[in-house]
Amino acid sequence: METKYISQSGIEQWFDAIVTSGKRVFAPVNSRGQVDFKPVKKLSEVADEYIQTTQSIKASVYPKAEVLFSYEKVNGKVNLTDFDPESVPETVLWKVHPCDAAGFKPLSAIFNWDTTDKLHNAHLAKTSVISFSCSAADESCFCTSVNGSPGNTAGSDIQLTMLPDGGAIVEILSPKGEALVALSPSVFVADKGEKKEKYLVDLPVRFNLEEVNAKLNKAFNSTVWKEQSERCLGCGACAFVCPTCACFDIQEDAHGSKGRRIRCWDACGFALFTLHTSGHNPREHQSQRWRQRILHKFFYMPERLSVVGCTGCGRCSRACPVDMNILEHITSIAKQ
Amino acid sequence: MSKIGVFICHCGENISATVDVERVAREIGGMEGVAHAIDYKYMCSDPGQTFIKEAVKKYGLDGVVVGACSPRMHEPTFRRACAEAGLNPYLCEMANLREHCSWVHEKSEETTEKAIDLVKMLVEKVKKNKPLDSIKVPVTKKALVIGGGIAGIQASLDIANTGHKVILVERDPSIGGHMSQLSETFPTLDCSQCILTPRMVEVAQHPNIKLYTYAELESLEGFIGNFKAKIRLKAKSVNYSTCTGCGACIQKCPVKKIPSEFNAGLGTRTAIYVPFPQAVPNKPVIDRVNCNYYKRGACKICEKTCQVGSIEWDKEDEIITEEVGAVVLATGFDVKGTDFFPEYGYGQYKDVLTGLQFERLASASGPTFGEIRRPSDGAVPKKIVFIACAGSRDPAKGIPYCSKICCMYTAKHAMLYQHKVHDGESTVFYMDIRAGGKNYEEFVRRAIEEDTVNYVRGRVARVYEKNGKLIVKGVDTLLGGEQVEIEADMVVLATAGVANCGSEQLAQKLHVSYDPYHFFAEAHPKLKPVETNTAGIYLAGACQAPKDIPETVGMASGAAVKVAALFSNDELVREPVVAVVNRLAPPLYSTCVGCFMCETACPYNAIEHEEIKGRDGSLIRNSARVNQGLCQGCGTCVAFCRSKSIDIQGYTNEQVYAEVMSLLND
Amino acid sequence: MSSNTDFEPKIIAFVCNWCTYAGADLTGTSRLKYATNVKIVRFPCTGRIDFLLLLKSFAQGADGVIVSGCHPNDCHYTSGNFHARRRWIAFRSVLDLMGVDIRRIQYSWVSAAEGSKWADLVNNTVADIRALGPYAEYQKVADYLEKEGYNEEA
Amino acid sequence: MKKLRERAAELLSQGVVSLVLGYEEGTKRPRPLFCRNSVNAEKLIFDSRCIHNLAVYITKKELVGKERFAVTAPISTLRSIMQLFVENQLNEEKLLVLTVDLNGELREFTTFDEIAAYVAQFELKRGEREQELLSKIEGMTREERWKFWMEEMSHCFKCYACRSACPLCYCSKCVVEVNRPQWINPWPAPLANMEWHINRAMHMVGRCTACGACGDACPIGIPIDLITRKMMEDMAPEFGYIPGQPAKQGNALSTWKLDDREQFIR
Amino acid sequence: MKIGFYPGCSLTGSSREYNESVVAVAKALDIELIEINDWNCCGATAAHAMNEELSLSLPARIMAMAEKQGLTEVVVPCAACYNRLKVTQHELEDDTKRSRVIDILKMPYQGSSRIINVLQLLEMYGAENIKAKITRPFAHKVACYYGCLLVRPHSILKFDRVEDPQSMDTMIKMVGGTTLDWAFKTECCGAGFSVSRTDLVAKLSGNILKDAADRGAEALIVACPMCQSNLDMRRGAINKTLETPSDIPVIYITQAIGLALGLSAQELGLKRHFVTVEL
Repeated sequence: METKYISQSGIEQWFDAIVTSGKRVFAPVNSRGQVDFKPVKKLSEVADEYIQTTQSIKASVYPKAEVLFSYEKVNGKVNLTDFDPESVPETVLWKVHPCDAAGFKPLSAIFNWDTTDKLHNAHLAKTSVISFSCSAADESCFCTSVNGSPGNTAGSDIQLTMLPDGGAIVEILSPKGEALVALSPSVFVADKGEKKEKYLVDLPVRFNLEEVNAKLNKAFNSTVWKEQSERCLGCGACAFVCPTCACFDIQEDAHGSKGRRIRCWDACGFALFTLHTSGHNPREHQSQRWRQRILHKFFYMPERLSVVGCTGCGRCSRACPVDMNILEHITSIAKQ
Repeated sequence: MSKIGVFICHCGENISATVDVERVAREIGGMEGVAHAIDYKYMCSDPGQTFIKEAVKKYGLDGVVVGACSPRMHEPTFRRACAEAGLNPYLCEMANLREHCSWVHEKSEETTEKAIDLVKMLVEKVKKNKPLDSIKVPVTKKALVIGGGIAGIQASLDIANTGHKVILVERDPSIGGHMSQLSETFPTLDCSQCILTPRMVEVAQHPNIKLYTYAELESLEGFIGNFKAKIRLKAKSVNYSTCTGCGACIQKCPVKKIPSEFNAGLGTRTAIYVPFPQAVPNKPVIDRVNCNYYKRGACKICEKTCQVGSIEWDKEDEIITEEVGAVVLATGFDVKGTDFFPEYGYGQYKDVLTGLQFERLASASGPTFGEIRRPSDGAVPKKIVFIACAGSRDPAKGIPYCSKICCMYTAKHAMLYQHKVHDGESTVFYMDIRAGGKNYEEFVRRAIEEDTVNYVRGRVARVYEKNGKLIVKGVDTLLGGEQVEIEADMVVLATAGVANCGSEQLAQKLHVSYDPYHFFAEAHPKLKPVETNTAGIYLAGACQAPKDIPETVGMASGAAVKVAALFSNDELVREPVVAVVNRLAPPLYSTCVGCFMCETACPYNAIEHEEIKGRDGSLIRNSARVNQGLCQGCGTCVAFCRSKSIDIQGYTNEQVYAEVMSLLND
Repeated sequence: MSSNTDFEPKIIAFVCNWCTYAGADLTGTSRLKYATNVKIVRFPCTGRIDFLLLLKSFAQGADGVIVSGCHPNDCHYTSGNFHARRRWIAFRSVLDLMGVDIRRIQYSWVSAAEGSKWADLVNNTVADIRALGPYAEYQKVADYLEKEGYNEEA
Repeated sequence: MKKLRERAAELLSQGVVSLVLGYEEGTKRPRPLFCRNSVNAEKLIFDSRCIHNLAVYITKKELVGKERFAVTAPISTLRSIMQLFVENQLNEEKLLVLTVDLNGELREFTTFDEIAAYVAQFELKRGEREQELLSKIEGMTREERWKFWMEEMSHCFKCYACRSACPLCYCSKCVVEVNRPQWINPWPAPLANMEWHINRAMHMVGRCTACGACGDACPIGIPIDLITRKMMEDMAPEFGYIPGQPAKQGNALSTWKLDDREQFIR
Repeated sequence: MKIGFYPGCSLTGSSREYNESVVAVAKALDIELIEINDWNCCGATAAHAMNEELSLSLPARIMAMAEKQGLTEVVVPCAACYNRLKVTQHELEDDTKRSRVIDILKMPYQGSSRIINVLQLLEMYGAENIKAKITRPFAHKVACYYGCLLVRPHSILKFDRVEDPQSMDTMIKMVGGTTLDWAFKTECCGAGFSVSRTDLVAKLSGNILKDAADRGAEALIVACPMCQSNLDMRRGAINKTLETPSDIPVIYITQAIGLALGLSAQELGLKRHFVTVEL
């Protein structure tokens, strides 16, 4: 762990060096009226004025649909082609928010809970995260309430804190980070002693996580779920933009004698998610599915995996077509 | 894993000449789920069918694909064979290797590969087939016969004599049709009316026949065994229950100059009329188009003369509904008028007649009481020319077919003329003489040899009038192509027989197919000549194609037998190709959400509403349900259903999807 | 249009049982010849033909599709072809809006008596599709799971 | 608005209805409110910002219950309600529709015909956004349209917010969930997404009332509402219906006319 | 009223009187005829039997020139020319043939000009005018002779009744004449053999003249230069085949109408005939 300073032109040089190294670089880009992570080649493509990207970096690290294996039957014999971790390209994520970077911990906790997930780990291994601490937030942000902060370095390989001169404080947090620095070592100079905290947005804590946890412990049969979820349409928007949601579906893409097995994103909010073949559905109503979503993130995960399933990025609130504001709902549970 | 048996037919050499059938069997044999695949010279033969039956038992097949001819030909054959071997017949499908492959392609690699694809497609389909049970529907044992000519009369009498009820509908005020207009009939020269009228009377008096004259079919709904016919009874303006048929009104009717339809325009009739003296029923109707009262609001002379007060001025058309189990179409034909022929004067020469008009001239009941006289001046023609194939066999005129009856009746006409005008001279221009039929050739020879009719093989280019004569310019192709010019007194055109007017509309009402000339189409040109493509609707007589009286009567009796056979069962077994709305376990019960858009899409009103209720009797959901009796299996609802809640047995989503995918997946 | 002589288009024909299937039977009994590229799938009626089947056909590698049934007023089921006609009007419009190449779908009415029309239809459609070339634009995206793939090739 | 609150409170307290579906202030804009008692009626608002199509809730029995309920409905919602009537999804006896007309007067409807008479005075027009985007799309070549939509579709992750937000997507099992056969590939991928949206457009032919709820719900901003809107506009003259005026004459695709266009049929 | 005009070779040579009468009548009816620039042969020679491309290209060029001039309607008095132009227009509805011909012409051709004969011109644009301007009713009993090229093949020309055309009869009746109902309206005059087998021409034309004479015609009215020349110029030879020689004059429909409109024999070219015209 080392802290350095980089000038505005230094950032530009370094960025070019990363791109020329052949790694894929994803950064927030403003297009189609939305800011989202996209492959970029130039620093000028990177978006400036925005609070949050629509989708989390999950969308850049994990494909929405991914081939687990493929097969072909030739003369009665099956040839199987398994997932190849080496096929995953080296990827650098530029300008990640701390709340996004923090999402890798809960994701890893889920994917490696009982068995280790080859695909997840391959993607993670090939990904380097350069986060930027936050100097702005909006009414949906609440990282400080879920053990995070605008300058949280968890999950980051390097964190930059932008300074008024256009330069930045560089925190080098991991060997992967060091490797990135090594691509253009000359632009990193000695730390000027600026305090990082001075440049972070002030985001008050909105609820007490332990209090919420304690309330949720007794809330399974509460009427709050029905009340809160009435307007929920049961779409999967919240889950798909969430940095920690990990539900997936397994599908077969079979064509005659060949085919492949595909893992694709799913959402616990879908009615079909828990539908049994018999027709029985243990989570038949939207209120039950809403309860699952909240309990899973704020109760089951802390209890079983020792990690909160929410990083406070606020994307679900922003994406929801009917304003299912998670902060508002959690706050109201905490106050009950 | 499925156990499909595949049987590839050589069809003699019809398939094997262009398709490598052994390779087809070999490659299909290697397919997933195919337990047995062979090829054989004639799969439809007894030994061929035995192969299938034995294989079903030996390999425990749960599906059979026969790669042979069109399923439209032999599907029932092979399904029956499967059923006899204990396999549900609907687990048998046919790949069309003959009509769709071997006959339409040259021998090549591609042709064999296409054949393999076609079989593969059906193998994949059959894997998704489900055993189905035939559907049983009750049969209404009453027949509807449309058309009261000799075909309709014969069919009605034959059906009625088997003890079943018949509704006979005739468009004109009397039954009898064209046959009643004929003078004598070939090849015996017996009087047409003499042999027909007893039949007409029999129809009128038969307890099993209900006769509606001056009536037309309005609509037909339903299906075999269960039709609902709406019949329009046109207002006759005469109350038949009180009318005595005395004819006084006809005598007094002041409108006397209406061209008589019965006399093919050569005579006249009144506005209140009976078409001909022997009409059945022999009671008049008022022709409202020509009646003074209906035209101008005054007259009513007939009402004054009617002693029993039978005239009903305000009578309106009435529409009645009859439930019937079968329909016989016997709507007959029409002949082209002389105005169809510009080269013969556009119909403006009074002495150029159609064959039908000549029949009326020759008929004892005709306008000249059987004397051959010119319509223009009443003179007896001394020279007469008959032109055969007027319109027929002439693609330029849009009638490439042979009208079949003209050769014979032209010979008859010439003969009748010679018998009536002893010093007359008759000439027949012909293309060929087609006299196939019992005693037909002899009849023509008699005309030529005994009655000295002058037969000239050649066509007539033009007929024109000069100095009161009709100049016929033709050619004699047998004598060196000499041009022939005859100054005739009368010319008779054997004009083409064509479909009756309105036949196209009628076919559409009944959903039967018709050929390009609007004649109704039989289900199979050889093996199903009296059936139509619509089950329960049969054909009799010239509505299918021009034909003579013996043939018409034979066909009518054939249709009657088909009806009688249908009526011999109380229930009818139908193919289970019908739509079904899914029913599932609770809590869904069905994926149908009851938008009932299928209801508007269904051409047969087969969609019903069903309330699905819980144990406590509370309504869970409204769902659609298909009435299997009404459903005809078109599947329009299936393609329309957004949630895929309806499927059609025999062509399920899974089946057709598997077929398409098999063609594309390598 | 350039003609692509080496290319053998894959064409699927969706036809109704009563008119076009029977018409194609007549082509056979009349011994008229046509290209082997077209394979017929039998349906009871054009009304039964699901638009999704057409989409799936293209996705699975068909270069062209023929949809054919009874002439107006000749439908064995009275109005299945009228329903189908409406469906195709709408479907063509959606496809065109989305940029799908609707020239690759050939609609036709072929009656049971039009054996020669069927042969002509097949031959003309094969020639038309051959001229258009393979429907690579559609087929290549069929397997893609992510967007990058098609962007790179495009 | 005051009248609306008073009337809602009255309806609830008198037990005329058990629920008033309306709008309340939300985080950034109004959001749906399930108002089940007269106290909550104070939260009700109704103004031009209220654009959620509440008709989406009225086919959900578990939400609206078996008793009579009321729904506040701007024009676009009224149109959806009409279409739901046409599709046999509503019961006139159980539904009370409230709206505020141009003069600020509270209006109440119970039948299809009443709504139809009211809605008839409003013509369905393209807004600025629709006009701009649609003229852009209309100006493209076929290949450009394909590229445009494939690019858009590549962003879709199949959250089905479009389906969930649409009042007319009330099937208990959507065609994408039917897997025998699997008509539409369930994973998000450019063509699988395209197939879903083509399918959605086909299912909406003659039904879509252009409320825009699907486009509004899309979290990644794909202008999917334009597909169904454009279809509605193009098919209206073709099949003889008035856009935004559902009529009880059967669906455009379940009916037909003898003289429907067929130049494209060889 | 302006209208395109294609005279063709006959009207500038053997049938000058036809040209003169067409122009005179058009002028009298306030119809302005605009001759197609640089027009060429219509191919009504042996060309159309020998070389299909040439037979289509020649008329196509004429019509292409007319299109270039912006003439949407072109009157073609000569029946042979009229026939060639109409048939070509029909043939070139076929895309392959059209693009081949355009290749040959190196000129755009759309086939958009409407080709009409003199009878159509008079019927469409002159009928009312003629009625109003009659100064000397054409009070003669005449036989209207149409020949073959004006009405055949009917499927392409779609003009008048094929075996018993009426349009000239109507026109004559309009200017005060009576017409014969006779049988030879469209019989062959022998045109095809007018050079090679004049004996056949004499026989066939003789049949026509005889029937007209038998039925008391004062004149034959024609609208085709070929018919006119066969019936008029070959009269000597014809008369040798007839029992009773005939001196019935053969005049163009435009001449008949011109007379009714009060135009002089000079203006109408009536002095150019072989058989003296005294009407």
